[in-house]
Amino acid sequence: MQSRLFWPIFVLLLLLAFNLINDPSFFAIEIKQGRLFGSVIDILNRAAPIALLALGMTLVIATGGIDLSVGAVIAISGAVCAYLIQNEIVTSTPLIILAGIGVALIAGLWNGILVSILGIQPIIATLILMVAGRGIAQLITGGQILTFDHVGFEFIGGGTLFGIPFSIVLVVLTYGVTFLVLRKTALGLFIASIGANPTASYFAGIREPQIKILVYMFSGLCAGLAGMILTSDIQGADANNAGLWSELDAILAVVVGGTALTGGRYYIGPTLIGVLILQTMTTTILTNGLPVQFTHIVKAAVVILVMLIMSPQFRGELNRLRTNKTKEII
Amino acid sequence: MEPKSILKVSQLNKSFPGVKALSQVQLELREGEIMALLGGNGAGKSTLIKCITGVYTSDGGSISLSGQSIRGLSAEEIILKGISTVHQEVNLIPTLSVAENIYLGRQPYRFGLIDWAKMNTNAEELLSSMKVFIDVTATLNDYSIAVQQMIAIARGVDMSAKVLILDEPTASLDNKEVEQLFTLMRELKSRGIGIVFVTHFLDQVYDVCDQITVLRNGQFVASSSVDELPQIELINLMLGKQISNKNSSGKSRHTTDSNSKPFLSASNIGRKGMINPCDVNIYSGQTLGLGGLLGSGRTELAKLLFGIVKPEQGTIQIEGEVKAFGSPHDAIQEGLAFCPEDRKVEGIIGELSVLENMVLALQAKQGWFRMIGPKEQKEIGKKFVRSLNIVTSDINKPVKELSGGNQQKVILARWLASGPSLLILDEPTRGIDVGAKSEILQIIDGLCKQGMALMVISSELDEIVEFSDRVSVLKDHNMIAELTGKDISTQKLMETIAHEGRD
Amino acid sequence: MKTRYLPLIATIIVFVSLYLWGALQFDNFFSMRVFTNLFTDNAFLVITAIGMTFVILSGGIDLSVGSMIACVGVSVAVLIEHYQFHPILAFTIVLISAWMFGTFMGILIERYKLPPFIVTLAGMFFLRGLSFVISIESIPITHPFYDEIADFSIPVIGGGNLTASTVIMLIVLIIAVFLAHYTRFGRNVYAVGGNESSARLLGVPVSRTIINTYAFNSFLAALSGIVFSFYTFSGYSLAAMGLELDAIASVVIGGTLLTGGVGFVVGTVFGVLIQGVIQTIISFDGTLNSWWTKIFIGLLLFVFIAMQRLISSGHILVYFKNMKGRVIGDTKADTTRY
Amino acid sequence: ELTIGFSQIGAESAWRSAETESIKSEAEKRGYTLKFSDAQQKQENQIKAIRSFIAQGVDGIILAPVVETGWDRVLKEAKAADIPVVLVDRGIKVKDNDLYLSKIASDFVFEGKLAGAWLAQETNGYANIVELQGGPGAAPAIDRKAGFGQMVEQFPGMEITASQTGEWTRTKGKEVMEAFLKAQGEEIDAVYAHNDDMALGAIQAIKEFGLMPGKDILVVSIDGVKAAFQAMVDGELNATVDCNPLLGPLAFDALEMAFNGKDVDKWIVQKDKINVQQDAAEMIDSRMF
Ligand SMILES: Nc1ncnc2c1ncn2[C@@H]1O[C@H](COP(=O)(O)OP(=O)(O)OP(=O)(O)O)[C@@H](O)[C@H]1O
Ligand SMILES: Nc1ncnc2c1ncn2[C@@H]1O[C@H](COP(=O)(O)OP(=O)(O)OP(=O)(O)O)[C@@H](O)[C@H]1O
Ligand SMILES: [Mg+2]
Ligand SMILES: [Mg+2]
Repeated sequence: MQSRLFWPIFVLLLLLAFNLINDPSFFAIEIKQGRLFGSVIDILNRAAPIALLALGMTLVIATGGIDLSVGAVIAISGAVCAYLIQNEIVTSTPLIILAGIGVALIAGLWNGILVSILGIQPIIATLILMVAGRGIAQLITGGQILTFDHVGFEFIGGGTLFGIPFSIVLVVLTYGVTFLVLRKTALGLFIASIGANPTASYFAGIREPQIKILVYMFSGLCAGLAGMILTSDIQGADANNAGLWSELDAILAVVVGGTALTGGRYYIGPTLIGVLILQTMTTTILTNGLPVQFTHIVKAAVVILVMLIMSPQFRGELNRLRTNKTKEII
Repeated sequence: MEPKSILKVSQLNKSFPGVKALSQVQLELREGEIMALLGGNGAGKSTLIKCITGVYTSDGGSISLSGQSIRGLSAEEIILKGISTVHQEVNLIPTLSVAENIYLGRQPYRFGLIDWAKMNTNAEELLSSMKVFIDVTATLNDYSIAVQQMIAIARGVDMSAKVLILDEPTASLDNKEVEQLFTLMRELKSRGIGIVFVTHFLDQVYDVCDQITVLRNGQFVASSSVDELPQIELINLMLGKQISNKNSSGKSRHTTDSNSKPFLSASNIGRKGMINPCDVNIYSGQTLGLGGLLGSGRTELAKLLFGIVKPEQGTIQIEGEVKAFGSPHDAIQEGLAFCPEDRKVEGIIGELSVLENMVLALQAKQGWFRMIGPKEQKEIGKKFVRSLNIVTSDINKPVKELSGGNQQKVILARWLASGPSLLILDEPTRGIDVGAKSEILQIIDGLCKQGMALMVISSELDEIVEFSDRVSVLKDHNMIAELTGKDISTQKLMETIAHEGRD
Repeated sequence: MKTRYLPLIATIIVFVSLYLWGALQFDNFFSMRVFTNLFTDNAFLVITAIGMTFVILSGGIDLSVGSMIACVGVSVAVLIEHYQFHPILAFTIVLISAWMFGTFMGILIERYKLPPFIVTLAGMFFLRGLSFVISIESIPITHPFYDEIADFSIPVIGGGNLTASTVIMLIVLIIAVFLAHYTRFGRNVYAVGGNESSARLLGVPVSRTIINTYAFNSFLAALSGIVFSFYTFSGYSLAAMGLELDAIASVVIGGTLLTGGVGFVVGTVFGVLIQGVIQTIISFDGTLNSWWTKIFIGLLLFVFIAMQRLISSGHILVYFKNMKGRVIGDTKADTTRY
Repeated sequence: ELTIGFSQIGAESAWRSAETESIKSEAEKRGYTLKFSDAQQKQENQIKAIRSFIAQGVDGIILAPVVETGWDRVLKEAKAADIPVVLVDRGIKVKDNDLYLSKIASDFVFEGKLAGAWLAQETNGYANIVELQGGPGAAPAIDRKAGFGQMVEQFPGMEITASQTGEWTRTKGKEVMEAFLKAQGEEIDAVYAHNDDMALGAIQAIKEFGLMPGKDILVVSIDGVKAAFQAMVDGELNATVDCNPLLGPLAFDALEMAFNGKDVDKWIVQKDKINVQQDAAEMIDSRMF
């Protein structure tokens, strides 16, 4: 466990250190208008949607699957909430949230059925919703950006609790509850088991379809929450762009956190670190005024460097080089 | 003239994190010699072999082939040097055809392209010379683990140039196949090829081997010629202790009186292509043995009973009630347990820890919500590590890091822990050493006495005879006979298999 | 007939029935012109999807192909238009560079055990970024060589014609089929994808195979980029966005398992054609608005994949399905596990 | 009855949805059958769509090209089939300009210049400006940047202190603006966004930072969608340059002229102007999109 977290945290600290050198006030946090305020809070706040996606994605990947539809689910849940608010169909905040969560769960259920009952390969099964989902969201919004004013709903993305942005609180809560459930029930064991060896798990009496459906629904739920944060944050549902390509970021974070795409063992804490690494990188690129053309290249280089640092093989080779050098000197 | 030494290992060390798997191990193999490499489960046999064949890099020592050092070469290079290996777990490519598996990396070419026709006929010839008659163009996955074992051996034998290493090749083979293999080994020996042979069947050692090297706890214990080492002494060397030899001296067989109700009763159960309709009755406190040759349909029958495959016809009753199992989960709920023969694919969950593997079935039975507490888990772990004598440095390490025999014990523990009313064992002692074997048999016998029903499939006829109160004999996917009482003997079993059911 | 051909046959059946359905629905659909257009329009996708097939067969994945196409397009355009290179020379340069790039990704994956998904995702960012750096604006290619290529066509009875792109695609296809099924390299790719650690024990040169597979795929992606530039006569840094997903989808629809080791190159071609026909049907219909287009594509994709599953497994519900394949007598189960 | 094929880029923004709607309703009004094809942002899909329009034998084609280059070949095929092609909202680069009938589009460079000129006037030529660019590589982004840049260059007191892509969206616009504010804080005098959506996102970021958009930091953007007018009414956005998507009538006028054998201008320029806060309240109700 220790060594699992060591390298991701090391890399994160490295990135933060770089920022600190660049901008000594990087870690400064002040209270403005009853709200914590500072670069670090910004990073956490911006990372919230991807953190949620990555949590669901971690479990899906642990079962040996993948969920490409999360970006589309973000769009759908956001569109549904915005639609309900704008047309004043539902005005109570809890009901709006329930509606958003409801459609996200249905989306997850659909994915789960395709994967575990129809036996379609996850990448294709979820690709279907990835393509069609955005269409469904646009159908709801009519191709417009649905904007709204609703104090209750805006709290999700814009509100604060004890000065902390609510989206951060939501992430902490979701991670906490998930962690507890995985710890205190056998779900965590079953998920890893299915991913590591589906045949043997089946033989051991684990009901693979149920677990898989559950996991895809959870991933849907996470995406739904992320969708509501994003929608509430800009007070508008942008069916076409909300969460576009965010599935790739989520998967990237999961893998940077050390969970293998082949399934089996998974790591929730490191996934969160992975998300923070990516968001810190994005924010760093933005604040340092890198020309647009180079952002992609820098991102690629950083990702590869991060992964190399974490690769035992690479470190082994470096060590060998170093010891050889010292030998030569002596 | 003393035959030339070809493979020489000395002072070899190998450590894994937390385990010293080999320390100062030595071995010397001469031309035309069959060397038995023996030791208890976890002694380091497979590790030694993997060091020799370049799968692992050893930490120190030397390995030389015909006087040339080969330590540090890659697996690929070692193969080119003329050492071919059949590893303990079948290491073939499940998705390729049988023929391809045999000729992978050395396919015959014609006009610059692979000559499939030639490859297939070659493979067919090679296998039929070993009396295995199968469709070589079918995917390897389609065959049972025993057939896969034979295919792996065929490849190994066909490739051996100087040295052939066989790591427990006979674990799931029956007498006929084993004989076949020995014939081949003797032939290779006469061509001057050196063979390293790992097995837990000591009789086999005395059948074919010339020399014996014994390992214990990763250390070299002794090397001697077969003639100079009687079996009792050998066991002592392997286990480092005396084992009490209370063999099948007197298992009293239960006879079923006609009005007692079976725990499980399947009538007319069958599925096309797997097993033809037949009846099975299993009584609490008793053991049903399934006899038959490889491919006779024993595993298939067990899978039907356990809900892995849905029967096309017939019904299953548990204590008089008709049940239809949609999946193993349903069967487990009714108190069934099934320890499969294919350890790697159907048994262990390699990445999970030893403990997690052990509690898995019990946990699945209880459902995901009611988690077995950490304390209870630990107790289960402790209990079975002790009673099954599982060699592991840490109960929380991934089970794939255990030796083959110990993995087998973990799976056995998994099913014993689930507290079954009916335990189905398919090749239960596969790869388990002599010391542990008798202990395991005792534990199971004890459970039977407490009222557990048992069904045993084994390619060792002795084992079936020793265990069973009744034996059903299968042949070509048909149930052809049932033996009871005094009829249960190795002799009678072999006769039945050989003669009956030829219609 | 072997179980392993079932997904392939299912794919072909789905394609044919889809095409016939289109022909019944729309006038002019069942014409040689529409049929050959299918090839002209999708040649570049077929080429890169063939490369992707090898990568997926080896148990990996490559997300960088779309960016590779864009990057090759821009590079070729700059080399030809700004530096006055002859196209052939420009092609040679980019193909060799692409091969080296693929080798580099392969080394990261094989030698340092980095996950293919991440390495190639970084490759995707890198190549897209490189395209922006080379030229953010789209560059038209005006070299006469391109006109010659455009004018090349083999007429086919019924009003269709085979363009240069189609011919290149067919050549690549034939080579790939031979490579996959009749060379050791191809069989090693299947072996590595089937079970990497076993392949190592069997003496398969695993490292070399994996690295070469990525190199080969990048090479084909670059070739696909060249063919794409024949198609658009230009280089554009935003071209082929998201194409990697189309390519992966084609491979999988064509019956290849993402877990590696199982599948056919020919299946991939049909996977591409199925997606092509879906598009053709939608544009012939011409009444769907933007969002219904997406929903409809998703629905069709679902229907065809479900159909393919149905045909290739023999029954719909895997839940009630039994176990991994055992071939005995004439009953055959699915070879995939669940 | 005549059939017209319309190849649209996609539906990535409200602006484009309005354009699609305009062309669809105009077709209906004038009694044409419209074959609509959404290219999902891909040029290859547009080429395929045009090919299939030709195969179906349409009478005219309206094309909103995703990129300027690469149309020669497919337009030659259209020409060979005698089908007139009208371009809407962007131009293309082809060797032979006869391949298309006419282009109905705004001048993106000019739009950028308008925004720049307004800002120069408003700040008397002294301002630290941050720029939110459109998607990298997109023609409007390149031109709007260029036009704005040309203006700014003429004023030594004006400087673009940071320029990043906001990928046309509110979410990204807000995130990038947040980062700019963190780095430069109150030194920022003005924001120039390549479209309204990003400007609206930036406005939120400025508010959350504790400054007043429209006063402490001037905000100018392009497109002139209704939401932008609302923001101007609220005093948070200072100006937005018109970029009218309602091109349907002009496009069909051009096609009909061609059907009747009349000459058509090669570039029918949309007259763009800049809208400022003072006029917003009275204009907002007349905005269609
Ligand atoms: N990959 C590994 N990682 C860590 N430990 C290992 C690994 N492989 C083997 N070991 C350990 O090395 C020791 C020797 O194992 P090995 O497989 O060589 O035993 P073996 O003699 O072949 O036993 P068996 O008869 O059960 O097959 C065991 O304690 C085992 O746990
Ligand atoms: N020696 C053989 N020759 C031909 N086919 C065989 C042979 N052995 C097995 N098969 C095929 O493989 C299938 C699976 O056999 P399997 O080994 O699972 O049956 P089994 O009776 O359980 O044997 P065991 O459990 O001893 O391995 C058989 O039905 C048969 O078609
Ligand atoms: Mg062993
Ligand atoms: Mg069996």
